[in-house]
Amino acid sequence: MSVRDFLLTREGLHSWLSRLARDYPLIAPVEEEKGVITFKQVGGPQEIVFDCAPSTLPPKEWFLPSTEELFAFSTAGGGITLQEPPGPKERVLFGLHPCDVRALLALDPVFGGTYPDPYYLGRRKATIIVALSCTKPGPYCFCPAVGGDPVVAAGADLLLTESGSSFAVKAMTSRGEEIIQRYPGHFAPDEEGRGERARQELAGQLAGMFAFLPDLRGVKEFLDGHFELPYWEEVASRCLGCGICTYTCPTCHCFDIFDQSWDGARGLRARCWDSCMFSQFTRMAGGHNPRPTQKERVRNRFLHKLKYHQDRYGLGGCVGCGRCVAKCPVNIDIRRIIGDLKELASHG
Amino acid sequence: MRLAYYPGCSLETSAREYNHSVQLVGRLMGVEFHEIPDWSCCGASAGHTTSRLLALALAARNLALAEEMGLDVVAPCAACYQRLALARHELAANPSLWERVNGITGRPFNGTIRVKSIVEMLLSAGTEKIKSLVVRPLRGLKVAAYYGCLLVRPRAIQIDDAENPQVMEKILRAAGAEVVDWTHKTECCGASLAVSNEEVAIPIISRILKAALAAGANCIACACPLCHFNLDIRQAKAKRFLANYRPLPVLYLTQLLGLAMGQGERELGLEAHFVETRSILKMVG
Amino acid sequence: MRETARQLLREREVGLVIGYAAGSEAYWVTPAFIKEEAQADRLVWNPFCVNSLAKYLINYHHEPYKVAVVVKGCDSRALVRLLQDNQVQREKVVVIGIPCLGVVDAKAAALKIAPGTRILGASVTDGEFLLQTESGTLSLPRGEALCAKCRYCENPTPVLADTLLAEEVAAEPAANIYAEVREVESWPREKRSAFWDGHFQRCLRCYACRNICPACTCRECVFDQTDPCWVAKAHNLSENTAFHLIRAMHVAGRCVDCGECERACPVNIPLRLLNQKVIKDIKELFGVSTPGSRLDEMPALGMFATEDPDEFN
Amino acid sequence: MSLDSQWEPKIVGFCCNWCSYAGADLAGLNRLSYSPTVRIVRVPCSGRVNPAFIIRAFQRGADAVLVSGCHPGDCHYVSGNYHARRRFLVFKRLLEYVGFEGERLQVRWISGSEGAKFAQTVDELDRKIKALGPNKKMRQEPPGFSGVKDHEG
Amino acid sequence: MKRIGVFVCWCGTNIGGVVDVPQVAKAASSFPGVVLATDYKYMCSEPGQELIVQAIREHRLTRVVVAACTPRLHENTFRKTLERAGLNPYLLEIANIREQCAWAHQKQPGRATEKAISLVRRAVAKASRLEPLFASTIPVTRKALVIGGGIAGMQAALDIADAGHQVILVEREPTIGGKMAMLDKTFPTLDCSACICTPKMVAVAQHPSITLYTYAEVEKVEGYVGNFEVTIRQKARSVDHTKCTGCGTCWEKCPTRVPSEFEQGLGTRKAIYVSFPQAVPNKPVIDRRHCRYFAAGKCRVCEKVCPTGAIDYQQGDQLIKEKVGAIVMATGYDLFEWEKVYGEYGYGRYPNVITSLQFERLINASGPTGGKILRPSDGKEPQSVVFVKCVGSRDPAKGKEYCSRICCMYTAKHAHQVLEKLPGARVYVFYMDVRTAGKAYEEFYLRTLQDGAHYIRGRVSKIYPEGDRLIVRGVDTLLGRQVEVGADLVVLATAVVPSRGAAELARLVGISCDQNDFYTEAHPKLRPVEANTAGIFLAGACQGPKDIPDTVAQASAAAAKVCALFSREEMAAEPTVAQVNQFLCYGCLECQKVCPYRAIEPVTVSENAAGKKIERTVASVNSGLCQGCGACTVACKPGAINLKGFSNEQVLAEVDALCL
Repeated sequence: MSVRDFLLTREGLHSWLSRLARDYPLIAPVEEEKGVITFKQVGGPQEIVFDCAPSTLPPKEWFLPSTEELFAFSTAGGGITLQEPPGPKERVLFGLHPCDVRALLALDPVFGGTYPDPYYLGRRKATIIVALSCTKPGPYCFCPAVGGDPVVAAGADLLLTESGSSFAVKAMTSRGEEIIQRYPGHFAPDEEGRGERARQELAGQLAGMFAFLPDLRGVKEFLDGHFELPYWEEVASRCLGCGICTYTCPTCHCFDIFDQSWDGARGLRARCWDSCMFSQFTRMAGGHNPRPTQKERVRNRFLHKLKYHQDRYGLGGCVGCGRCVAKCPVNIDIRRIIGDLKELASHG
Repeated sequence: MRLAYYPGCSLETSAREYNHSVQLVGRLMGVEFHEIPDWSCCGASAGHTTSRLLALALAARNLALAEEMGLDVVAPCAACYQRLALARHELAANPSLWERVNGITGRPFNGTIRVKSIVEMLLSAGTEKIKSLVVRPLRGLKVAAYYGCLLVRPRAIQIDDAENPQVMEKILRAAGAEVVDWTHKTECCGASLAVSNEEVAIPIISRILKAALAAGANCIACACPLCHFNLDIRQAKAKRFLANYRPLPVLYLTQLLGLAMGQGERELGLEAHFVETRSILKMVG
Repeated sequence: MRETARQLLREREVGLVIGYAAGSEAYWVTPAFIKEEAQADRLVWNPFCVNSLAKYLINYHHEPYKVAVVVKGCDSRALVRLLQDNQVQREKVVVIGIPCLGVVDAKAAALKIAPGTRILGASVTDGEFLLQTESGTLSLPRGEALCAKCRYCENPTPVLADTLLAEEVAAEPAANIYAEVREVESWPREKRSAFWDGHFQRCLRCYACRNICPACTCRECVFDQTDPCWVAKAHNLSENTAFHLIRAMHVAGRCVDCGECERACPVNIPLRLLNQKVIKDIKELFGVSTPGSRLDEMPALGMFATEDPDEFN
Repeated sequence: MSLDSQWEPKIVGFCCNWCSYAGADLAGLNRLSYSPTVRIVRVPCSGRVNPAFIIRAFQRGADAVLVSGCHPGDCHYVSGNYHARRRFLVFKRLLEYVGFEGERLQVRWISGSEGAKFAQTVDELDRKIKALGPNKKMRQEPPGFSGVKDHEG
Repeated sequence: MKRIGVFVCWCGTNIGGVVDVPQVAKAASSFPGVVLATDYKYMCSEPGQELIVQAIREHRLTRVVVAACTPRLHENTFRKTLERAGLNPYLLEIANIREQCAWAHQKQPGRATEKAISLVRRAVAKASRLEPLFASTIPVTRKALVIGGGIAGMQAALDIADAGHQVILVEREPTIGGKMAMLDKTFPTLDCSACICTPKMVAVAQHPSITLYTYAEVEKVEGYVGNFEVTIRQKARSVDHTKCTGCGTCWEKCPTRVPSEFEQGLGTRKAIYVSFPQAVPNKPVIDRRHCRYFAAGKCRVCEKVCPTGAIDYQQGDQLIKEKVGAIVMATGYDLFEWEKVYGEYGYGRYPNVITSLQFERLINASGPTGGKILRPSDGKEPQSVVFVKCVGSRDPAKGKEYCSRICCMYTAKHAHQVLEKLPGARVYVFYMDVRTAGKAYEEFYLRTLQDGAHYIRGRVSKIYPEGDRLIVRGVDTLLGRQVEVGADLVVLATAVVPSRGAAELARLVGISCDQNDFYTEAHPKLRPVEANTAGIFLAGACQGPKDIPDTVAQASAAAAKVCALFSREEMAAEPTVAQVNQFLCYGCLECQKVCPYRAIEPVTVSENAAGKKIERTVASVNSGLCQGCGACTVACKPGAINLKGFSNEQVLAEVDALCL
């Protein structure tokens, strides 16, 4: 069995990252503006933000961009010729926390199901994911409550876990191993299983550090049976109908498609993020809108997170990263929603 | 009030008495004159008719000198006043020309100082100031104030309305004199033609004297050496054209003021005029 | 506050009281919609009550019953604007005014307060905010924690209120109220351009700034319309800049500088800096007060004066 | 786009039908020649010009926008240009604030009898924009491709 | 799918000489929606229009773009063409490739063609978004208002009244008659001015359809063509004209004597006065500024002597509201205030330097001197009279740039009258040119020459008194030397300027003025008697200096235009008005605040939102009042209110097309 655990010193990590940045487009969390951490392409390790809180915006942008050209068309020379944008070159996504990786796994069936989406899947295939275990939960993290594991990031190619002054590296996939082989000098094989121990120890430490872990048990079942709840009315009356929660959520994937052409002779078709919280989201031709008021929209989003995704793909719709909690201007907190639903479920 | 003093060539030579009377009256009124060191010709001679650039450069050099002293400049002679004031006006209106002229003179003039005429200087302290200094009011004098052309033309630098100026009358009334309203205040005095082409100049001069006599004036006040030159020296020749001619002494405004302020006729240089001025002294007493 | 709410609900004078309730974190509050007297205890008032609640009234425009709403000074300006825009009828609103000593900027507080702590009480002195929590009192220095908009607050006492829950607070005349705007104005053009491009580049077009803004009350916003398509749905610098400039012009003369847009923005775009520039210019050009300060003063761009400044002839 | 001498700026003009459009006609009537870079959209009044139109022009590649109407007091609709004046005093400052060059938005009152002023305004604007070069802010490239395959799918 | 036809006009060589028309047509054929692109020498001609009609039928066109001259010239022509072809006339867009392209870029034909193509692309883009519009009708109040009671106002009023319409004539002075009533004779026929003016004044006073308000001013004008609401301020006369018989006892006995405006300051009048004996109405008014009673509360002589007790000191101004369908501006002219500017002529200090109107009063039989030409200074008959022309006219430095048109003729008349009334008197006329452009004008001038008037071609440089005479110094450019003329009397032919307050009145009524404050006509050649604002017409010197024959002709023309407007009960209103999409409107009513015509009112609509029936207030436009300025469309954030013919969609499309 090939050895899959390695050790990487802090300097080793830095040199490895600068080598990586030369060979691949290296994308990692960067503090673009005070208090705004986003995934951007970096030239080397010095720009990268390593501290543990989840980034302001999820890495979703690199798989489902906020605006993406689907194809361009031109009528020059008679008929219509189409042209698709070039597929992405292979690149490395560094610094994803386990919840972000889990989110990607949640998205895969959406775009990989009966109607495979070439754009998303092309990007997924071209990306080497290097996950970073959490050392300290963010103020609003609650991934354990939704079955998340802050340490192990199943789905990543490589998992780094800080242990003492160096890092335990676990190759989770063959691709991960290839990367290790490509940069032999940096990785020392970890015979004594120090990595494994570090991970358990870290898991143990983290377990008690979550400030607010809602109890999800029984909530989905309750929701299965109760669609009409006056509770949603109260939540909806607070909601502004903006798109923050959906655009900062790593698992939200709704998009709108539109065409752009200036002179009718050439143009492009593109898709861009859309939010179920917008009032026009479900407006149909002829003006009918199955979700006319904010109540339906708020209910729909939470049901999608806590129920529909589970029903459809057998995977949790919420990975507990807490980004929507951090940014909601009127403090609609999914942890509290779960708590309230639990309470409603218990005494009917 | 401290002013840079630009006498000009006439006040050094043919119009010395104007120079003395200006200094005398000025000092009495509390004005400190600081003659501009190394001042040169203001361009009023043939200069400004031959080349505009030459005229501007000549004036600009003097203005630059005055500016170095940091004082506004007063030029009693109407021609000098007009040259300096007009040059400052034209340079301000045309930046590229300004640079070129500064290049020529080698002394940069930045336009921070202003050019004042003798009338403006006298009136700057107000007629009350003049009245307060008058010891011997010019009673009995009927003065025809003669402006000539340079003080009131062109419009950009005129000291008062070009057709019906009243500033000198205001000063003379303050000095106790009676002023007459007459028609040829701003008519041309023949200027340099009096030298080069007398047949043209003399009739012009006679017309001015005729109008002054018709208005009942018994003397003429002016503020320009050239006008004084023509009206005073050429008066003898102009008599021929005038039916009922009476001698009309021609004095500088500042000489009349000097008299009113009790200065002697020697200090004011009254005897230097062709048309004798003793009649004035008798009238004023 | 709770007593007033209970009394209003008990006497059926209002059908709803809109106020603040404790949030899921110490430094947050969430809007509370109290319908029954019993729920009045959920209402709180502390230095974290930063939200402007006036805009919620629009949702109850057609309800038969009257609605009570809690307003601070800046919120009262927003309410005046909504009244002037006929979005809310004065007779259907009971205004509970709270003279305000300044509120805390949640983002700054979050750095100081550990997650999960619960607030028992709070008091404000002129130097700092004191928070009583289970683990002792916590002090937040006013200089750091005070919300930016409160530093130049023009109306600490609501301009419009049916009842005032505390005695009036005088407004100190703020010196150099638009210092940051003048700072940006003083930059060379390239720096200003790069500054704003950098910010607008990050805009997600989540429209939180629009949906929270009391001046943005259109039934269907131009940015949602496709025919005519004023601004394309694509998220790029050009369309984002177009969105922000058009919105700035739409709220010009109407924005009450309540700072909610800047607070709501998930990517920290300094939107107040943009809208304040317009407010400053309108004040300097047309000599009007901050919109919403007086019920009788209508938006500046809806009027004109023949002797307005002119630089176009 | 390299700034070669042949680069001609694209300037969109909004002219009010009663004064400035008539002024532009008069310039033509008097055969005053002025730079052809301005293309005019006729609007009933300068008060009809929505700042969003100007933003759209800059997005679509205009290098400058001219808005012109009747002199305040002469507006055919009494107060149209007064409102426009207030609006553009604010809008021009906002554009400069976010980094536009001020000259790129010109607002001028030009009456029906000021043909020469119209021609001068256009030439002056053309000169200034040629000095400034093409506008980069908010400019977008036309969507789609020119028909020849830029890059393989 | 829109089927657009593009028709590019050569306009002879006006366009074709600069722009490559065929290339423009070819380029146009590739624009989206264009099914036909052709060109023709003269699109506006009969065959040109026929070409369009045929093309519409043959190609089933649904939109038409004409690339030709300015829409302000032939938009209506081509609209009628579309109508003839059965297409809604508003499905037309014109590309202005003549005035704003070919003519302006003659030196750069290549760039002009490129610009023409871009302008056509703009027109096609707008055309493809045009909607059929249907002219709505607005009621027309068949009553006209004439402002100004001079010859222009009277003629217009009489013509309109004779056509059977009600007319309101408002005159600021106590009497109608204006400047013409002051004149003695009129050129070129020398018939007596009073003889042709006073009958018209009487006719106006007696005409059943004319309501005359003298000593009254227009205070406020609202509304629009066919529906103006005018507020007239009848200034207090302090005399009850119903009781007054005009017997004249009051102005005989009145102790206060002041210079008379009518006599141009040469004669005097009393505080209670009638401007001149033949005044209409022939009843006095009290000049409250000079009347001793109003000044100091004493006197009351006129009240005591008045046989019918008509004096009423307490009478106040009255505001009268009238609804009218059309307004004729006939506010006439005043003379240029030369005293303020011409110091060389003495700034008005010399009494014997008078204006031509003052001369008219001297020579007028009912004037202060009973028709004898006497010097204002000493009342003697002048032996030498000098006329100076172009005082203030054709003088960009000090006065007005334009020629005042009537001075040459009335100065020739005056010269003739002096020679006739003072045999042996010498008459000199300083002139730059003698402009005799009317019928029998040149002959009249030649007769004056033959009568012995000395015409000296040159300007007067200075006038100054010498003794009791005036010396006029000037130059004789034909002899090439200076001249001095001794004169007993000098008459200045000063420039004609609009009457006092003309600019404010224009702003009040809603029309524009040129830089000299004369009212601007819609088109100098094609629509000289109409203002740009629909329903407002111009007559007489208020539109530009004019002699009496032209004034009367223009007055009758304006009257004809008014009668054309009144010929139908209603008139078609421009359909390019604003319209509210009530789904988008959220009732903020900002639009109402910016609408200059108060054409927007709130209305309540009921709709069901999410199951509940609710009442909502939204804006709605009164298409009759709306003039289509579009100010509301920018004040409306969601774009709920749109302007037909210049909609948001159309303008955005135009901008996009121009930027391609």
